[in-house]
Amino acid sequence: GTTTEAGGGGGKVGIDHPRADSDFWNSYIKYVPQMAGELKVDLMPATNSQNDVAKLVNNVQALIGQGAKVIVMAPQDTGAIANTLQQLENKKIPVVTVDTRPDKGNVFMVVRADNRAYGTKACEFLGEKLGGKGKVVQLQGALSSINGRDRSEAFLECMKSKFPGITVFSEPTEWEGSKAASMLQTRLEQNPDIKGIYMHAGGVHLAPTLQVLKQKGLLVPPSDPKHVFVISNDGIPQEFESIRKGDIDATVSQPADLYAKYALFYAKAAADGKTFKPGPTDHGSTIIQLPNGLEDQLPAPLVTKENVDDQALWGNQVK
Amino acid sequence: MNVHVEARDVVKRFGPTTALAGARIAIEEGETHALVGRNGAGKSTLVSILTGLQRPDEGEVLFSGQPAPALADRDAWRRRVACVYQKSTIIPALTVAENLFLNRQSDKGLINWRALAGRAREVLDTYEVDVDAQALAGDLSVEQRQLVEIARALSFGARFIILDEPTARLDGPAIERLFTRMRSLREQGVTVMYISHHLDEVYEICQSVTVFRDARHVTTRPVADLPHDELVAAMTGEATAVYEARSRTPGETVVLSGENLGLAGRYSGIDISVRSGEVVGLAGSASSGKVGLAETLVGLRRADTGTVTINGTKVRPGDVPAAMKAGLGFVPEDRHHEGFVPLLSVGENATFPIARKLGRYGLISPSRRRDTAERMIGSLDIKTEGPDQPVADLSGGNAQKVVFARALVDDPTVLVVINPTAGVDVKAKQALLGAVEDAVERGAGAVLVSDELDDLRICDRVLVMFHGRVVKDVPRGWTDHELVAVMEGMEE
Amino acid sequence: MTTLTAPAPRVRLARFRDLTLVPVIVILLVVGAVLDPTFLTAGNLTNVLQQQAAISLLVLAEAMILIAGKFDLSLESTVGTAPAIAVMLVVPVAAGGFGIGLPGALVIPLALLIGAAIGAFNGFLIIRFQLSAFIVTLAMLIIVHGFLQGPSEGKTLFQLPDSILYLGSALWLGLPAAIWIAGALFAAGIFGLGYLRLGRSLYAIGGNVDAARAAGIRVDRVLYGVFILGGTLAALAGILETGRLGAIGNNQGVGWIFMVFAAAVIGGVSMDGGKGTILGALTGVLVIGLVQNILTLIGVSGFWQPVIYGAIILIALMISRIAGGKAQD
Amino acid sequence: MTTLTAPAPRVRLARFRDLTLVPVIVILLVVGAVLDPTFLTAGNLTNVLQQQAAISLLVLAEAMILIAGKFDLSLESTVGTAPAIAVMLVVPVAAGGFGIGLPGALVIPLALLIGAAIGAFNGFLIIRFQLSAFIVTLAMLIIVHGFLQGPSEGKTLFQLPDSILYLGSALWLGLPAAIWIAGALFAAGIFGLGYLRLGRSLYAIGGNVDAARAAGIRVDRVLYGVFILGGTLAALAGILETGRLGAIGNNQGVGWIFMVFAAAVIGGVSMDGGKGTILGALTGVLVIGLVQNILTLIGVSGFWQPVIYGAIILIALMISRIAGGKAQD
Ligand SMILES: Nc1ncnc2c1ncn2[C@@H]1O[C@H](COP(=O)(O)OP(=O)(O)OP(=O)(O)O)[C@@H](O)[C@H]1O
Ligand SMILES: Nc1ncnc2c1ncn2[C@@H]1O[C@H](COP(=O)(O)OP(=O)(O)OP(=O)(O)O)[C@@H](O)[C@H]1O
Ligand SMILES: [Mg+2]
Ligand SMILES: [Mg+2]
Repeated sequence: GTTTEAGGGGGKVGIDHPRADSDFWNSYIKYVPQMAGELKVDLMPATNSQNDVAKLVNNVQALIGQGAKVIVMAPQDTGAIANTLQQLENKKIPVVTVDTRPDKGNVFMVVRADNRAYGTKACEFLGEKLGGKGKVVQLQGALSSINGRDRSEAFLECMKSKFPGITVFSEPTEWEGSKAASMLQTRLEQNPDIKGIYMHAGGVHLAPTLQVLKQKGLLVPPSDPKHVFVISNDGIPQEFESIRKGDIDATVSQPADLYAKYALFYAKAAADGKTFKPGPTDHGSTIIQLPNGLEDQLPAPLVTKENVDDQALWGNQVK
Repeated sequence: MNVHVEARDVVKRFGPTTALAGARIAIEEGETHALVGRNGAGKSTLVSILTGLQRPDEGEVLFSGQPAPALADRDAWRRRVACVYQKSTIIPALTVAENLFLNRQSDKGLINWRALAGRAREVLDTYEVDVDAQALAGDLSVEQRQLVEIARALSFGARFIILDEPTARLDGPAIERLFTRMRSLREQGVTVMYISHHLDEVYEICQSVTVFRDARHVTTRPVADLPHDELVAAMTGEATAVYEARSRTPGETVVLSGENLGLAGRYSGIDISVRSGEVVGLAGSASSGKVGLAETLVGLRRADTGTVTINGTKVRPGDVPAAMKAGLGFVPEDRHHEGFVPLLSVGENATFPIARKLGRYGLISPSRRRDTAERMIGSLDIKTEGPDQPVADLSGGNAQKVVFARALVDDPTVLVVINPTAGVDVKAKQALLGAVEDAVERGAGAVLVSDELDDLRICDRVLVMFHGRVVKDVPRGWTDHELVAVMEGMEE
Repeated sequence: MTTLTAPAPRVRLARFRDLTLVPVIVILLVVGAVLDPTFLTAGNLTNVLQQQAAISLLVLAEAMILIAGKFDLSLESTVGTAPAIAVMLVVPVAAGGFGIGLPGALVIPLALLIGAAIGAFNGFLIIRFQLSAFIVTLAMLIIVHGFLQGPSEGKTLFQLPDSILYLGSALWLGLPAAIWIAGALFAAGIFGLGYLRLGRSLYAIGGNVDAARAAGIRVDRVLYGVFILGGTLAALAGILETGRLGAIGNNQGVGWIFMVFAAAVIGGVSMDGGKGTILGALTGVLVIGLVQNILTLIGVSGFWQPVIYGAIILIALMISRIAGGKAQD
Repeated sequence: MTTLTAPAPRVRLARFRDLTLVPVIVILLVVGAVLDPTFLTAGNLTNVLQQQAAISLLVLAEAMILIAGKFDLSLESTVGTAPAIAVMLVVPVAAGGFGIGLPGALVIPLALLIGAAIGAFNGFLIIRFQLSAFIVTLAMLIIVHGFLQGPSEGKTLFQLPDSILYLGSALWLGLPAAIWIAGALFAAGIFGLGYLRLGRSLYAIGGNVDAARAAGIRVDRVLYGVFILGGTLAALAGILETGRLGAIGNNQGVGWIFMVFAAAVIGGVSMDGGKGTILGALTGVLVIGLVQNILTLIGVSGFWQPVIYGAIILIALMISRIAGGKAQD
């Protein structure tokens, strides 16, 4: 994207965090004040909508009441904020959304990585490792979350078109480790020949999956024919650790640091009156045009044993 | 005269229990008809059938020769019959006024609360019930609630009224007032079915009497034709002598004593001491504080001042377990409230206080519990399918006996019984009073609180309370008249 | 007869028993005003009321059901499912509908009807089969939510007929319509449970069902009515929420039921039936709404927010316990 | 007096009232075997038991609390918080700990102690201040979960001392240790509530608390004990779950409480207190576990799964109602 115009203004940025109960979002939440300091953004105290769109709407109203000039949010329900976006537009308050793309209502910028691409990457990875045949399990997130659905649909579509010889079992885990463990255990009992696992969220699925594989004696190196290929999603440090140990094979790194950085970058830009156009950016991503705004598609690299020690990965920067 | 109400060949079963086995009753128009029988004879079951609360398994009910209305048509039933049930139908969270006019607070449309309170006060005044119409029914005493229920039944203006043991919780003057009221209703041609275990009441206000025994009709006769002992024989199926109070000499050891007891608003400055081998009565009209005092002695209430000593141990105020440990057994005033756990079995309810003796290491041996319970069932003559039946399924009087069993099971050296014979049939009453006397003969000391003068006859002395103070210590040998005079505060 | 203490004070106390939360509300208003200048503005307080409008209807419904001695957990699912199914019956397949294409004007009556039907089915299972209300409505909570998730396949419905958006988003006389509607319904509830025979019969049923039956109250019929009314109110709450949010997400209403119970119970409605008032329940809703608003305004860390929130509920409970003077159940 | 038929059948019936879910279990076993050949294998059934082990301890705790006439919603939060805080007291800061560095061997006793303390605090509020158990434990559910989220800042604890992983993952005599532990505790519960004075007093307290007090039972003391035991069992459930999952997520235990109540209530434990048995509650857990397992095996679409699941609970409820023959509450 290119800055085409610089204007006066500035102003307070209100930010709402979507939830505080997952590792990914918690990393994001911790990056926000750090990045705000670096970018010199006038950030208001953050609110948290605890995965409830009704709370999000209430929080945004409160932020406006307290004088926010730009709003950063991450609506986990992308439909039900249409009215709020309309109200914000009427009040001329630009909105930057993180991670999700609202279905309706104008936004200044969407900062996200392509969740469908996560699913496709995972599919391609597993498909190749399994040589296009066999059985895989995907541990889905919650079906009512857009990200879970995007990953799930893209994974299934890709499997169907590129690897028709692979059977996929989809387990809706509601982002819960307990459900993931039970369902995976049951499925492995029923189909001991499962050779691949795609986890939608490393934060909640990683430990239970390893635990089940260990119990079944399937936690063996890739050279062993009993090896089950596991690809995760998120890019938290523990996934990297498991990749190094050979417990899992890959993960898609969802850039929590870049989410925070560019959410605030665009928020500040909006407050300063800058605008952007579609096209490649200076930080290795592309801005695309949406019907209701722009979207900066941040890179989400596939991490395997080869590149797991790359210090540019956010998972390697947190302790 | 016409038959106003009739039940024919009624059968009613509850699981394995047959509460009514082809029972019948016919009540003439305008008479006051008594229904008597031992606990569990099926009287209350008949009441629920005559008031349309339960459908008989067999048989039919007729009002003035017409078949009874459908069970769903409650209004039609309520036009035909009003009732004071044995089990309370007061709703504690509502005011007295609303309880009186439940589901008829207004004719149509809005409830005018002021007018309702006015109407309620009128009803309460008419029946001389001294209760605040605006008070919550839950805050009333047991007998105040009973009076409210009676006033409600009478206020309907139905031509047929059923009173199921209305006097079990009333004291003398209140009973008299109720009878005055019933007589005037009879003069207005109202038909009444009256259930009571006080047979003298039957003779006082009823014209005819029906006796049930073992779920069956035994006889129906004008009361004048049925002398007292024949009536009792009809009920029990055998000749039964009148209870004779036994005489004894109290021992020297004081087993229970209270010093300078006082509880704000209830009683004050009470000193009481009970020796082993002695029965001390506590009498008084309503609100005299006798129940409050007895409840303090057993630890159900904490007194503001004074101490209670049981067998030489000073008991922590308000600590029932400590009192029981010191050797106390007691029968509380309201069996539903404090008496039993309805879902638990007869055996378990009766043996709670001795649970620690029914096995070692906190264990309860079911067979020892069964044995103990069966002994209690036998000695108190409790009509039950066995120790495993839940108390909730027992008739009122038999539930009372279970509470009694609980009081006696630990061979208490101090026994406090409050209105112990409420709702208990003649024969059972003898058994219960006998049980108190047995315990005393074994060396216990007993306090007996009662509104019934007959019960008080077993006492070696009666402490009469008036407005929260003990006004007189009456030795054995009093006459009804003397005692009532003291209770009413007419003699000092 | 009996000596009674002076009756007057007792009556007055009973009247105020509904209002034991008023001191809590006053404290919250003062604390809020001190902590954030925005708090006491008309705009902010209007927001609080609007935000609580939908959930307050659930509290109204649940309070009535609790007073009648029953229980309904499934209300929260009806909030999403009733309007969603109604919308799906109306909109074309492309917008996520069933392709039945009923006229758009029908969507509100349809939603209310669906709510009523869910209530009636709950009533049927509980009254007819004498099943435990808790567990029946727990199962129904899951099933009814499934009837949103199943047909929508987890997707948000955002192309909605205008008619269903109107009530939740319109302004009447400068105030959100939702506030007027909730206000009117609460007034009707306070009035109905205070002054109508039918309303009073809920207390009788909840207080002692045998006594109520003996007094000629058609217990089953009244209970059916209460469940149906509850379902209908939940559907209306769903309509208001839909209008406020502009779309029907798959999680609409999910997780509300705990707050609904919390509001009703701290407002003095007993879980054992027969006790409590609609006015009390309303004060409970307000307390919850104000607490949430203040926490949002002062921006407590999301991690610790639940602790503070829960602690405030506990404190409110204690204050209302002390002000009310009676043990709770 | 009444005409009695032989008393024997009633007694026998009463004994079987705990087992009204047995026909449901039999049906589920048959249906499961028909639908999937894996279902009836020893491996799969062992999995079901292992998966239900942790939650079954909560059901055991809740059943006791319900029988005593109380309520505890906060158990589900203790499942995550108790082991998490214990772990944080032990592990170094780098692993998400507080940096206090207590010895790793202490982690299990610490977790149990924390669970007991939470239970004691619930008991304190409910018994001492006579507050509503429902709403107190609802607030505590939120607060206790906050005490997991706050210190962990929402992060999953991955680096756990081995001692806390052992119980949930070990095999004893070829079966997961969790099954042995849950089995032993249920046996103790069945025995304790059936044959111990203390256990029987729960029924008395739940059935009529005034009568229990008048019968010389130290009601408050027993209730404290039940809450503390409940919290401890929840902490143990958390330990087992931690071992099974290999990490403590922020959501550990969240959302369990509904299933816990469902299991207890379909197993015949009354929400009104004084009724139900531990054996009944156990059958409830098994039904829920088998249903979940069968649904996973046959792979019903995730969207419609809740509908089927809820419907099966309703059907189980009806069967147990018919088999039991009594109205439920
Ligand atoms: N709901 C019930 N379930 C089971 N058994 C019952 C039920 N109601 C009454 N019974 C039984 O029916 C029989 C008759 O009871 P009922 O209450 O009619 O006796 P009663 O003559 O009124 O006795 P009392 O003088 O003690 O009040 C008793 O054995 C009682 O246990
Ligand atoms: N908790 C209470 N608070 C206020 N007054 C009460 C309370 N409990 C009872 N009372 C009233 O105090 C009075 C004295 O009660 P108490 O039971 O000690 O006397 P009593 O002689 O047994 O009267 P009764 O024969 O009417 O039972 C009664 O009128 C009762 O209504
Ligand atoms: Mg009777
Ligand atoms: Mg009295």
